[in-house]
Amino acid sequence: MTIRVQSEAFDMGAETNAFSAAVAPAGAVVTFSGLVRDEGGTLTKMVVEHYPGMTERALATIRADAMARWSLVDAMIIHRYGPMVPGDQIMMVATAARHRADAFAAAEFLMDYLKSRAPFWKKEFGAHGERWVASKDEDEASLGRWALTNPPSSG
Amino acid sequence: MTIRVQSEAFDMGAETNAFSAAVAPAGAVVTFSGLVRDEGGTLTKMVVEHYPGMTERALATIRADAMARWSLVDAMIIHRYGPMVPGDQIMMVATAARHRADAFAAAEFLMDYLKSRAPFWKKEFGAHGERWVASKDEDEASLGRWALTNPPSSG
Amino acid sequence: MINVLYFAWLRERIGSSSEQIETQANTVADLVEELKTRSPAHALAFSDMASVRVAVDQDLTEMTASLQGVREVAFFPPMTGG
Amino acid sequence: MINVLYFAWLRERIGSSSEQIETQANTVADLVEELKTRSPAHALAFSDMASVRVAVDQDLTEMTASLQGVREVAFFPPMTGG
Repeated sequence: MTIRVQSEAFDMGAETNAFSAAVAPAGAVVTFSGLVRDEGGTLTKMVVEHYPGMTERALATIRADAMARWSLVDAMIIHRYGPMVPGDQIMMVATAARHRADAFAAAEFLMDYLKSRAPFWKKEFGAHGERWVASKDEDEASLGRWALTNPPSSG
Repeated sequence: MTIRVQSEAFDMGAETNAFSAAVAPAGAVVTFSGLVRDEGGTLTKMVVEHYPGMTERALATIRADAMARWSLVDAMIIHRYGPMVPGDQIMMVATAARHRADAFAAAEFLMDYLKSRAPFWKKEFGAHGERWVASKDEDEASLGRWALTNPPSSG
Repeated sequence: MINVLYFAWLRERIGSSSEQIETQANTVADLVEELKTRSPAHALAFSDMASVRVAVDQDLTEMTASLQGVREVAFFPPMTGG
Repeated sequence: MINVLYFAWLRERIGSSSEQIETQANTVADLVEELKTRSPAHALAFSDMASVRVAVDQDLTEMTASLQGVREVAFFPPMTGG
């Protein structure tokens, strides 16, 4: 399945192998995985909240946009919600293309949109109490780079 | 080990999991893997030749350049040589950073340099005989983009 | 009848994840003004609208969006996935 | 005495992966001129120098590089790793 939203942990390596095995014409596979950082030992737990229903819709739209924009063989997104501890995989994306430039650009695009356009919210718990992670201005700014540039076709 | 040049197949997923497990401060892991394409069934075999000794030196230099240029927790390169068949993993790189922009940029940098500056040569065998893969002008051109731009620090 | 949902710190400040609202509001902005009168907690949650995002029937939209035929409105802070 | 290595189609055209060469050549370019006289296969392999790259003691360099103190020179086509 190309979009999964789940509370259970997933095996990033096994998912990547399964994805790669199913994309025969592709010469290039790029993955990104987001891990819960330990923040120097001050972070003990992270909880990801999401908006069931809208989450799946938003991720499917982001994936479809990437598939339309670059020459991809496939793209997948897995995102967890619920409680996690440092070192846990929060999410991953994988893209497969004939050429590496497409696979890289599409993976970055998926991440940029997923950060700012998919309904997830992170709360951190640690030595200094709990706090909702603030969105970063630079994440919003990152979206701007996809507006006017043409998708790469070489690589 | 951060640089491996080997004839044996490797388990990309297991390598990625092991790499991710060892980079605790990192929030972002990017991988690239190159697969032997089937070229619509016309390619039956690929043989990668390399220059033992120089290969390891060149890869170590490219990795050190990436580590110096971006804020990375770690970076690894595995590259196979010898005979392979369509669907086989030829090579992989993985980068880990606190911020995703660094991990993405460093992975692309590793790939660009590895394509044109590490002593590997691919020969394809198939329905139409055998041929040495030609280097692509665009691979050489890709190197140019790293000359003058500053490394990203956000993300 | 509109189902109003709250997420993250909006949910915490309001103390509820959803409420059924009988409203004549034409736009999201009108609905927000109505919600602010429901309790001091609502007023606090909506005191800084620069930090509030809205989805109407599960699509991201603007505060000026119409509520014509809408069944679900969700309020939340800027998203922090990935 | 310099150990000269050939890779990929240079190796195939010359029919050998390495040869020990006694030479007085000062630069890689001088060495190439010497090598071209060894056999028609050598002359063919080095007929299009735009397609030949060189490493001296395992570092990529230019045809103008000095051979002073050098032990190993490798010739090969543009690299196609990754």
